[in-house]
Amino acid sequence: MKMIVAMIRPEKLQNAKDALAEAGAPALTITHVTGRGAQAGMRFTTRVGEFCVDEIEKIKIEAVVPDKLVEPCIKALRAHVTTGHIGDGRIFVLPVERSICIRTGEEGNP
Amino acid sequence: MKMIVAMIRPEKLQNAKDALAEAGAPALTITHVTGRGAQAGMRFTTRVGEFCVDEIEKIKIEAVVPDKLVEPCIKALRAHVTTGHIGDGRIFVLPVERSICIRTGEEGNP
Amino acid sequence: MKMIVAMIRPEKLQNAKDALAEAGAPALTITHVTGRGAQAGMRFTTRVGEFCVDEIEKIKIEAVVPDKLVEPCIKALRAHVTTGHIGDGRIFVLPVERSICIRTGEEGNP
Amino acid sequence: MKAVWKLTIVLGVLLALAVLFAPGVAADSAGTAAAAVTDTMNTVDMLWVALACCLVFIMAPGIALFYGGMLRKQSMTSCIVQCTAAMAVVGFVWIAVGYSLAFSGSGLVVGNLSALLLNGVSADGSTLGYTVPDLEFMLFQGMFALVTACIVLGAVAERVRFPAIMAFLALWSVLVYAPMAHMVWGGGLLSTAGGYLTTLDYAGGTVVHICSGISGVAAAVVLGKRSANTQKFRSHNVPAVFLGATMLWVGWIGFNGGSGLAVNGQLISVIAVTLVSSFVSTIVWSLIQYVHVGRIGATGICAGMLAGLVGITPACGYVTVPAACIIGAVAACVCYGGVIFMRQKSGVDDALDVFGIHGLGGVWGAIATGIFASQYTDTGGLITGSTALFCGQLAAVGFTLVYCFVISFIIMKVLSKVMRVRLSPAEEQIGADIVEHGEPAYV
Amino acid sequence: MKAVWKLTIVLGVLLALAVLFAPGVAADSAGTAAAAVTDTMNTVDMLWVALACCLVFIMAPGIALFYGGMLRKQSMTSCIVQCTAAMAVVGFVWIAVGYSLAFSGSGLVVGNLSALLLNGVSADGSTLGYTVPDLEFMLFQGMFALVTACIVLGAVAERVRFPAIMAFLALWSVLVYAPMAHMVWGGGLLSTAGGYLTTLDYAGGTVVHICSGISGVAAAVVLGKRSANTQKFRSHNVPAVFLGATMLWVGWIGFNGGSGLAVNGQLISVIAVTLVSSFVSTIVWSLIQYVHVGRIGATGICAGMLAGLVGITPACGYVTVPAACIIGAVAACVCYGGVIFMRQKSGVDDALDVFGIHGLGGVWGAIATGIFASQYTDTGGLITGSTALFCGQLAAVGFTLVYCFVISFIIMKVLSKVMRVRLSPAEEQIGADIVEHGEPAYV
Amino acid sequence: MKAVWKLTIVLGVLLALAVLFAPGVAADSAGTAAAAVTDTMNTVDMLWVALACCLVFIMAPGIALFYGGMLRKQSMTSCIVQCTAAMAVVGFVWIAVGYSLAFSGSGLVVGNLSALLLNGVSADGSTLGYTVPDLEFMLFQGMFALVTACIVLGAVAERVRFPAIMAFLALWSVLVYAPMAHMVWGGGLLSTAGGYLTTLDYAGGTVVHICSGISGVAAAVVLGKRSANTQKFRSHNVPAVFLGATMLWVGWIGFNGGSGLAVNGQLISVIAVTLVSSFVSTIVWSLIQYVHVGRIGATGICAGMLAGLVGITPACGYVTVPAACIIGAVAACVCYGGVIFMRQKSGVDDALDVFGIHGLGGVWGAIATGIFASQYTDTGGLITGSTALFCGQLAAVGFTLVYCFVISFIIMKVLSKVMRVRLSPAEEQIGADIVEHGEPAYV
Ligand SMILES: Nc1ncnc2c1ncn2[C@@H]1O[C@H](COP(=O)(O)OP(=O)(O)O)[C@@H](O)[C@H]1O
Ligand SMILES: Nc1ncnc2c1ncn2[C@@H]1O[C@H](COP(=O)(O)OP(=O)(O)O)[C@@H](O)[C@H]1O
Ligand SMILES: Nc1ncnc2c1ncn2[C@@H]1O[C@H](COP(=O)(O)OP(=O)(O)O)[C@@H](O)[C@H]1O
Repeated sequence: MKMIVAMIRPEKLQNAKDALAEAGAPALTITHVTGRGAQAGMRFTTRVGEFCVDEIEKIKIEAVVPDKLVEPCIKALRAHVTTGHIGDGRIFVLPVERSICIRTGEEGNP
Repeated sequence: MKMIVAMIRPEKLQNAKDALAEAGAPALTITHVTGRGAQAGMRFTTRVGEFCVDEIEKIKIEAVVPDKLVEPCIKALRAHVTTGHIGDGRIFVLPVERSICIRTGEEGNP
Repeated sequence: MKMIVAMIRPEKLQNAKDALAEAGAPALTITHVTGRGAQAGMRFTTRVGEFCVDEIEKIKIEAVVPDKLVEPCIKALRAHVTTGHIGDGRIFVLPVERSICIRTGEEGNP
Repeated sequence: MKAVWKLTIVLGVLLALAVLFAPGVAADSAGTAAAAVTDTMNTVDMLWVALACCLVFIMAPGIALFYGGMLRKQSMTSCIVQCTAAMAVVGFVWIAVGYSLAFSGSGLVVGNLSALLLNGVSADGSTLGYTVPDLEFMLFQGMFALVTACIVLGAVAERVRFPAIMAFLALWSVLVYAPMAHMVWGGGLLSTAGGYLTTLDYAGGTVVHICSGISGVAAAVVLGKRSANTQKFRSHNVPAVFLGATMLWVGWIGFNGGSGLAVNGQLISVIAVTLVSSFVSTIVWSLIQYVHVGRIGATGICAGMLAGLVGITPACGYVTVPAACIIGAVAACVCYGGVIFMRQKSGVDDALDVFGIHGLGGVWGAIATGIFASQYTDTGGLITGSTALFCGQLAAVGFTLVYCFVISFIIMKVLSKVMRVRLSPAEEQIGADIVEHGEPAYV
Repeated sequence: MKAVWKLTIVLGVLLALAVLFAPGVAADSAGTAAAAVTDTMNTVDMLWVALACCLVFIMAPGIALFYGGMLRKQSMTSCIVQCTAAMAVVGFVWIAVGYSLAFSGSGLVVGNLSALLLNGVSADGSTLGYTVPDLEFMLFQGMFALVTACIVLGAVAERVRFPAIMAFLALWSVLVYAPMAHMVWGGGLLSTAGGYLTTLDYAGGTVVHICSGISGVAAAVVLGKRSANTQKFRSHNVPAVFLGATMLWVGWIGFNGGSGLAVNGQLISVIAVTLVSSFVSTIVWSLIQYVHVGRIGATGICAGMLAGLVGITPACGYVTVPAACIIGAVAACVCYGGVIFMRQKSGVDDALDVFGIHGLGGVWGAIATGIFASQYTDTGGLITGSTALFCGQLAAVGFTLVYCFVISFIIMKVLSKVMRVRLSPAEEQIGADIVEHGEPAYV
Repeated sequence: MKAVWKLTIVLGVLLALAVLFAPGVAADSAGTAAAAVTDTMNTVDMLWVALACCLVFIMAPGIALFYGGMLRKQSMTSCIVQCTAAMAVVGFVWIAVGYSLAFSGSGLVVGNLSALLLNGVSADGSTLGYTVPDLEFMLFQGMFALVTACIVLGAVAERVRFPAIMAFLALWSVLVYAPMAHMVWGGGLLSTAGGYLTTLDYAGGTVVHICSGISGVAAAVVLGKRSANTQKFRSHNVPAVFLGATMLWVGWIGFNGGSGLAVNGQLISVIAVTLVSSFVSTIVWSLIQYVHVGRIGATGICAGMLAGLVGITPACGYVTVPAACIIGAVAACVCYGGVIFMRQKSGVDDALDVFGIHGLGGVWGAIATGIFASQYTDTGGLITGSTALFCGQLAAVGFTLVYCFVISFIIMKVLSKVMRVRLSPAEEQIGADIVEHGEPAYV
């Protein structure tokens, strides 16, 4: 089981949700975050000089999926949330050891 | 050391906090999130047809605990936040490699 | 690759961002969270008795960095966000298996 | 294309309606180029009442913010839409029917239908003997109808369905509010002018506060409670609560002050006692809360302030400043106790303490009028040594409680037979904002 | 140290300015200890207009909250700063030049410059034949200029640069607004007094609503659309939208009511029809929305309420209550259709439906005046059997649409040559709050 | 059960109090059925002052939102509760004692206690020679007391304990505010009527602004600074800041305009110069900020607008429109510099720039009155060639600064001996909302 952690553009959230559902992983958790990428922010100029905006609003999606769905999910996500511009975000994959359904106590199935 | 990640109903937060404290793991971090489970949302009808609410407010609890506390914590959580209805949430367990206290630099103890 | 998860004081956010950038890891994600540490909250008294505030606002920083940067990042963080008082927060290190850039699809480089 | 068709249909219906209206459209005073007011009109009073309308008008959105802020954030849009729609619906019904029922003719319980759609209600003269024209009196009274309707919303919040509460309020404004207004202010059963009782209700202790409080309870009883989880949440937006409360506070100056329909010494006295009562009740509520729970919160202090305003409402025209201090202080005690009782003992889920504050505060206010009334009136209260008023007030309170509860209960009960009146537990959990209005209040 | 120097320089410039002003500084009525108003002044009317100024004044911040709440949260500060600065800039320009152009002299399109910086505008008497002094009339008209400018902001939101829109509004208030005010109310081309057309515009259907709507569209056309992503977001703060809308609602009572500059029966009638129209249009809009999308949202119901207010504005002084019902109902239909058309078909990114609501609502209102005008006027509409007014209204609408569009388009086009008028896509994505104002609206 | 007992006890105390009051309860004018105002009363003026009360009244919650929005979100509830409680406490103290001290009798520094609890303050006539009754004058003056108290809260925000600031304000309103009002407006030391100085203070430059600014500083000095971390945060809710600022803006029209207690040409002039000054100072502040930091933020532009309002306050009755431009422009410079100085150099943690804006703006306004006063007064400023007023103003400013600082300092110092007056660092970090009021402002 893996946790897919994707930081995406806020306006692509609906696309991402649909993409994951199609890929067979409807369950997910969404967090409003801010972040900066490797470019360390965007630069703008103003009358008194340059300034850098280093916190851009993003959406973090966490979806725990069985190992075999990791690749399809990443593919689906990439296909639906890419704009081709800097700031499209990143996907991380973390190992998950256990997954328990609170209501039933059933384990394993993410 | 493991990180217990639990997505629960907002109204059960206090119960969850008490449960974890009793189980010996008072330290935790709380995030307001939204999410959908395996049912891919709840359906309602309106005058012009059916619609689906696929982002329901949840609370995410992250608690890093020593290995031996994982099971008690899960038990305690389940015992205190279950309502028996769909939407009770899930618990994930992720491996944690290190834990450092910022103030003292002390390591190991989560 | 590791994910450094640091819970810090909100007012130290700028310091933390600068510290990580200097340490060579500018990319990060920021979440507003609340939490309590091992002391299980802070106690205050009021006319009718003692009460405990067990949700204190914190900032959670997640930064995925290559293995070799983990130590420098932790050092840099500790050096810049410590006040010496209780509540300075904790740093956790989680393993990350994959890291994908959404725009390019490029993998590996966090 | 489909939307366009629908619009056309609606448009058609409206034009048909237009034809129906046509006779009256140009009737009133066609061709009079100059606006002359008859001699008995007083432009200062007219101006004051017009502005009092504005002040009372902002109380309705004030209620939306005050109530909405105290709910879960999933119910904010719902509260806003309910209030806005209630303003429009009750406002329109008042103009179409309500005013006529309340202030035309001299029935015991209601008037007649001679002023339907403001037929014959003049902008230039008064048939009621005031120094402001009938049309303006109608507007001012209409504002009261709006506000009273909005108060009711608080008792049924977070579980009533939007169409149901709109239907309820439309019927309620005809069957409960208009009769109450007629009985108290239109020369009916509960007015001294009616000749049955000796009563005083300067600015609506019975008509507005007791009526809204008990009507809300009746509706809440029919609907049943919210789920325990929903009840558990705390105010999601304290600044909105506060802003709404201050809109009520300042609006109340027009509410109480405008009720005299004139600018004179009594108006000044009314404003003074209104403010004094709210100051005192704010302080007393704060002290009680401090003694009771150890701290003074924002929603608490706002409730304390409101308690004083509700308490002074029926009495404001007739009492002195020291009496207002007492009325405010007792109102704080009564309402504080009332809120706790309603929440812990009553078994009714009066979501936003409508009965605790408005109902009980109004009852106390009516009684207090019977005790302290002493100026600008011929019928003094107990302190002037006369008991007629005191007894009359008690009778009026009792009648109002029964009448409004019974009729409101019946209306809601009947509605619950013909339509689904409340949200299902699942809908309630997600919140009316999304389920009913499709628009969360915040991003 | 540097800052201190800069301040000193600015101070120096200001003192230089001071010297320039010096002659007028003490000129007006130096030494008159007592404030006497001439006989023709009416203190009741003076008081009403002063309070109407307050009511209209709060519409401007109302617009900021109403608009800001409907944008992304990254544009809230920007909306607030733009509105506040627009109030200051347009207010100052009005005092310095605009009033003189609009209400001095008798040109066809503009007046003259004899009242620059309020030179000779008296606080104690009227040269225009009103019962309120010229200075007060200037203030009331100035409030209209402020509000109209703020409405325009809605069309260009989230992409126009702050310096550009300020320059635009400063020029626009001189080249578009002041001429419009002159032509309609100052005895120019579009007024019955001018002798060319038979027209009626009680409270600014053409001057305020059509003008702001079409000027906004012109500016939006020059600027181009926001990025698709930005357009996709929904209202970030519904309570702010609602609060703003209710500030507009109550402010509109002063807006329409104050336009008569007097307290009389017509004022009461104006308030009544204004409220009736908004009640009806709220209900009709809600019904249409319910039929169309199955739910009634908060921004929708607020828009419906505004549609009725916009629609009744030019007619409010002259129509009966039943006619107001029809005007409100049709206004809801027109504006609902207009908003959908503008968003889906027009190809213009009118960010906050300024043309859909104010432009088209204003057009309908002007036409409706031509149909339903029947009281407090010599020139009735179609229903009184006369067609002169109806034709005059059509002509005035046509002229206003063309004049305001062309001049606004030219102003923005010229500005776009001399400065950068819109945000780059990257800036737009981050949002003007941070990029232009350095101050996010929320933590 | 326990709670019930406590309530009973409180109730008992209140009834005891009631007995104390009893003599006055029915005394005023028992039995007079009709409200007759004496001949010298003017209903137009009465209406205006009543409405001016409403306008000034909304400034107090305006301050709560304006201040609260600029703090951390952990201090919002605290700011709201402090303001509401301050309104109630200071309002009650004013009615009980303050008014009597300020406006009864003719002492140098304070009056006497003859009007305790409004004893003998009539709603129907004036003993002070105004055209509005004494009771109304009392109300209007009471609003000023409320607002001034609320302004003080800004200087000590985020660290003062709630009981401490309430005690401070209760004492301060008796020992500082009432004497100031007496000295300036009640015929005392600082008034021309007193015969010692030639001064003018139309709407409270010294009494309200300098007094609140310097009192705030005195309290802040005793309390000490907030922790560096707390100081670092930025405004958490810009829309609240803006809304509060606009409530102040429109309220100021009643604040300045109502001070004349009459509707006449001067009133119109007052409103005009008030708005002009705020427009100009908004523009000038924006320009300075743009030159200095490269951008114009929302809190900045609101501060600029306030600077102009503060600056014009004492002068508004006596200056021309061009003079108002200068006053506003200079006020922006002075306050901008003042805020920077207070933050960077003064060493005092004046949390919300109370001294920078109100203190220094008030000083400039008082001086400007001494320079530019030229109409509606017998004693002109420098530009009329006379120096008496200018010197008088300087003396009044100096005296006010010293008097208010010293007394406020002593009050806070004494309080700090008898109770804990500030939050501990840990409490400050968590925020007063939770620690003191147990109610976070948002979910
Ligand atoms: N190494 C990382 N660790 C944590 N978060 C990251 C990392 N890299 C990127 N992110 C998140 O992904 C978002 C988008 O990243 P990216 O597309 O690289 O941004 P940019 O185009 O600004 O470089 C960032 O705002 C941040 O929230
Ligand atoms: N596989 C998953 N990955 C991430 N989050 C999940 C996953 N499954 C559930 N969640 C989170 O847990 C919450 C509750 O899940 P669940 O009880 O399964 O909801 P539901 O009853 O709607 O299926 C979801 O809203 C989501 O935030
Ligand atoms: N074991 C843990 N698991 C998750 N979060 C933790 C843990 N320990 C600490 N935290 C987070 O770090 C924050 C600060 O922790 P710490 O400095 O220990 O707080 P305190 O001083 O209150 O004990 C907490 O508020 C919480 O959000």
